[in-house]
Amino acid sequence: MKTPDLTKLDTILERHEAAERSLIQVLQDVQKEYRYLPREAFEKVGRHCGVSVARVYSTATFYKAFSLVPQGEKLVRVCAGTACHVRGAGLLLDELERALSLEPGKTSPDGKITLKTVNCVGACAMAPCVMIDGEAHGNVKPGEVVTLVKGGRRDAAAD
Amino acid sequence: MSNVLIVAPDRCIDCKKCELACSLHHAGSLDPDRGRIKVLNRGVEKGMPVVCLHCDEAACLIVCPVGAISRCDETDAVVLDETRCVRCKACLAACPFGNITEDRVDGRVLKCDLCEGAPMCAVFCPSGALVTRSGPRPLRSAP
Amino acid sequence: MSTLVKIKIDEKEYEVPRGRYLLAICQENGIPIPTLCHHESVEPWGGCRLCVVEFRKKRWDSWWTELATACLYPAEDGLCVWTRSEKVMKARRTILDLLLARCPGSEVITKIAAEHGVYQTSFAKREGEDNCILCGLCTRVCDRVGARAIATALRGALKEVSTPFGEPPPDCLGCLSCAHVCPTHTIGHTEADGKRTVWGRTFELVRCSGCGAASVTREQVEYAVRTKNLSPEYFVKCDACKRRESAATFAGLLFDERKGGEGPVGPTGSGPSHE
Amino acid sequence: MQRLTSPDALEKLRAELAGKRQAIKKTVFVCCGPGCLANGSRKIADAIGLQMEKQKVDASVGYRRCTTGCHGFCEQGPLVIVQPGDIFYCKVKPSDAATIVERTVKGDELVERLLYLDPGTKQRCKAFTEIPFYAKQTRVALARIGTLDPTDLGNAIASGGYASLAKALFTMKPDQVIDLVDRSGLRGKGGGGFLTGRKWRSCVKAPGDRRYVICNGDEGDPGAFMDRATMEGDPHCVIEGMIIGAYAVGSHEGYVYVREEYPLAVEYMQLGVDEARKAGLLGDNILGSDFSFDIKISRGGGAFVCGESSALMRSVEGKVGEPRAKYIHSVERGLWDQPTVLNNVETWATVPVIVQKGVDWFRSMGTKGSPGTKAFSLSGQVRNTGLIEVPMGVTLREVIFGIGGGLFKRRTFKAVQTGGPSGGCLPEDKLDLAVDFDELTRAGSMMGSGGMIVMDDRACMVDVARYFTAFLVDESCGKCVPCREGTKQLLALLTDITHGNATEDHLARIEALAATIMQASLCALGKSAPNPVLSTLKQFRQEYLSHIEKKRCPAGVCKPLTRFVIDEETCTGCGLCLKACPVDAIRGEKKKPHTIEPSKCITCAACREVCPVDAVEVAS
Repeated sequence: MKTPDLTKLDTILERHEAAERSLIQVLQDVQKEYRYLPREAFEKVGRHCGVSVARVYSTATFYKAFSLVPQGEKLVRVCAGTACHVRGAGLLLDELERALSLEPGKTSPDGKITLKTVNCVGACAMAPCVMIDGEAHGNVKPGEVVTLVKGGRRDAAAD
Repeated sequence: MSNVLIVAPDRCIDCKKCELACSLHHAGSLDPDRGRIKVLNRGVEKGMPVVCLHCDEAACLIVCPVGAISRCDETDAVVLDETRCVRCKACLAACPFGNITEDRVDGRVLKCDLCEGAPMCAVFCPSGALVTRSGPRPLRSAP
Repeated sequence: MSTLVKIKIDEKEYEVPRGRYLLAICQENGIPIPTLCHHESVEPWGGCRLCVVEFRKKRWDSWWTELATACLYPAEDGLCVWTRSEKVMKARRTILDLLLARCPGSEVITKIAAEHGVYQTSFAKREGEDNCILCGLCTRVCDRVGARAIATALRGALKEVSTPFGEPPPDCLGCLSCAHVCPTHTIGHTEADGKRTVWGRTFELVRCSGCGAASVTREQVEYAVRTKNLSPEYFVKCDACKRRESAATFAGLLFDERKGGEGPVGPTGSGPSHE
Repeated sequence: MQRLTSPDALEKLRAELAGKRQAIKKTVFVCCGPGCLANGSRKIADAIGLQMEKQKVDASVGYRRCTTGCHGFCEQGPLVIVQPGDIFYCKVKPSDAATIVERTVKGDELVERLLYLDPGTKQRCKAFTEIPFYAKQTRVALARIGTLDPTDLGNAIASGGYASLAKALFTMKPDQVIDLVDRSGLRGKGGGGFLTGRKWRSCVKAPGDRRYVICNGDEGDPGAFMDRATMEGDPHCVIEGMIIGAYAVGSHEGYVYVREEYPLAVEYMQLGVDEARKAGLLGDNILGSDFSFDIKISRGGGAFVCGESSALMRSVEGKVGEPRAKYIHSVERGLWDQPTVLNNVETWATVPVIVQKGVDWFRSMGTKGSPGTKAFSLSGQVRNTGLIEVPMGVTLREVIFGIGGGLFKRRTFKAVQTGGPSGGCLPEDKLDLAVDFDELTRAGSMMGSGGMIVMDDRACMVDVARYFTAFLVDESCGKCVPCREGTKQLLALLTDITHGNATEDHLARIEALAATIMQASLCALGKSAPNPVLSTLKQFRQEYLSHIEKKRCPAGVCKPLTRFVIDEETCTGCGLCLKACPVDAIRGEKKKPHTIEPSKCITCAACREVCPVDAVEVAS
């Protein structure tokens, strides 16, 4: 893994008060910037927020929003909320796992795609729902999910 | 007003009864190694009892990272709360006089607590090398 | 907090300071309460839940009973507590059953469980070698000591105590406090040849300049000197050598004083004085 | 926007904005709520904007396009509403933009095919007020959502925003505000149902250097999106509620805790706070009064447990979200150990309305114990999924069959899940239960924050219980033993059942373990973790027994216990299943009964989903 460019980290830290309460907010911004939390950033983040590296690590692994390994270029999140579950989100996930040969939470070896589940994105009325890079797609059918994820268009009412 | 432990080394006959009394009282066994007072030999039947000085600015109290060492209001002794002790041994290393030791049997940190004001070592000292006297402490000076 | 309140424990009345935690009250009065996550050096935490007791109190206009952890429940007037009721014992047994499933190899857990009539777990055993019950004592003590080198990682069923990235912890002092407070003795550490290893990191012990004995790590000494403003001189020799030195000093001092014919002379301390 | 330094300045601005609004000929509202967004409404909004420009009916000539928060009827989304006239177009496609603009905006015609078709009367509804889904609701907290641009403070002010704040600040003493909220009987809508007024009063009484108010926008319950819709649809009603609350309890610092899975909510709340501050509605000397208060947005890191108040406060402090025992309430010792009032989004959003309209009005809705209204997100196997608000005390049947329009064709009602992972499933015979805090709790479920998920005969209750338990195993913070180890073992026992490895004593073991988890866990997450299991076990015990004794999942969900067969008599040989099968396990000629090859079948249920005549059945 190559060393990430940490110059942007300083800009992020400048935006946040040097206090413990900023820790999660700082990590959010780091995650957003780098699509993961580079370990090289931990010490600096800790120092800024006045907490130890162990605490940064603890926080980074406690919350689902953070990842310690680089995410794929495309982030596919299958909603695992209750409504999605009863409307067949499991089938979508099965289908994606099969087609992409990826377990949920893992990134493809070429770094192109990360497959994850998310506990409800609040689009329950459109269940089941798949988020692709932050864009929600509702009423997804097992037959179309792979095409959708691979960037193809679906024959849904939306288009 | 508190009992003060007075050490008169010239009267010490190196009998080590103080060590035994201390270990019996605190550890329940007659094992001089487990005593919190040590007698160093300085000649035939001549000893030098060494015991905690309960310093005004006690290094052990300062160094303890978990606040397990404090000064007792009643006896004025610097005491170790064993339930709080995490056995990091910082006090042992910090005491400039070497008066805190480790119990080789169970790893506990051994420190004189003046037996809540009635030191057993003095009770059992046959020669008057260790005596208690009530009254204000004779000397208080910063190290 | 010095107001005294009347509470009842196991049908017996006690007068205790308001706000004092039940666990402390029980311990002071010789009432046995099992606990695995409590240590006096850190704040009560309520994680292991083994110290649950049943209590009854009045809320609005009705009486109600519930389980609460003794370590965190403050005494208040009229509180009624049962420490060994059926509900309490059932909860403790299930908790021990769960812990036994987590750490089937732990002697400590096996013993406490057996004392509660749980001889083997009824649940699926966890695979894994450590006996960590996640009581959090090590991490809390590490924070208290000031090193803040270890913390819990992940959450839920995957939670574990970990150093950053599972690697030798940069902030560790090697003081072994974590290992000493661990109720199941699961934090491994070794010491040989003036070196100590814990959490995968090897520390050099400070050798006594007199005899070579060692009891603390260089990091511990540096930390004490840096944060507590103590003289580094204090740490140069071991306790035995320091004792010899101080004995010699006092003996000399004594000799000199005697010559001068002065009265009782003590060292710097406030306790025993040397005559 | 200029800084408002007095209540008069606010009213003047409002009048000015209202005047401007009067001059607008037509407004096209495009719903950009979560549901519609998931159906591509952003593209529709763009297309409509483009068409309005192209057809020269844009802002310069008194026409307006407005993207709004959730209008509610997500099932029919994307939604486009044209005002005046409440004209309601549903299932709009980007390609419809030109027609809508040409005929309804430029002209005064309706686009018949885009109007809602009432399945009951088979009539097209012109206005949304005619649609049963809307007609049966009472909107209080959600009143403005869907009618204004959430990114524009002016919109909120024109719609009456911050009038309650001015009223509270300049005509009421803090204690009077508390008294008002207390008498209204408003109960916390995040799930617990604690009396809001009482909570505020406790906070005032508690000793402390500072006081905090927090808005809980964590909404971790899967299946709930009311708070998201509110924060994204009308952030100012939440902000206004918080300022009023802060004034009442004497707080000068507030936090809105929003879960990171809601990026738009974070953005809009932040924008709302910034705009309000610029306008003098937040910050020092609000509206020229001597009261100062400011709000910070705190993004959650993605942890369900942070919906629990003490864990949430730890998270705001920047710590890991581990709850603390609450023998001393957080209202007395909360954020940074100071007295703290924490209410959820909907509760805060209700406060300004109560201040404006009064206690009697509020109490005229709902039940005696639970006055007012409650928002629900209706989802699952029900026709009209969406965001609704109803008076407390309506029956589940009215919600599901009245507003929700019942289930899909050929499906029958099996259960409704309320209260998220802390709640439970209620069966058919509980449908006439009045929905309020106490009734639902008595029935073994709970109100929760308001997720309502309808399940049909194809939902397996053991699987649902297992689903929630798996969720909680993952979301438990891991601090206490009963929750961390207990839910893990509960999941193992349930998995045994769904895999056909259970023995007869499994149910007894589940019940015993559940009792300890409920009694001995540290926080509400653990204490309520067994609810989904216990409620399904109570209401659907037969289904559990079928899994254990007959090794059969009647709903056809648990794969190891399911074998699908095609009923020869029902099958029409249409071939849809054959096409849908991902593993070519179905054989059959056109118009002749098809068969499933058991050795190839992966029990994915794709065939059952597509079969138009329900010929695919679970083998007995």
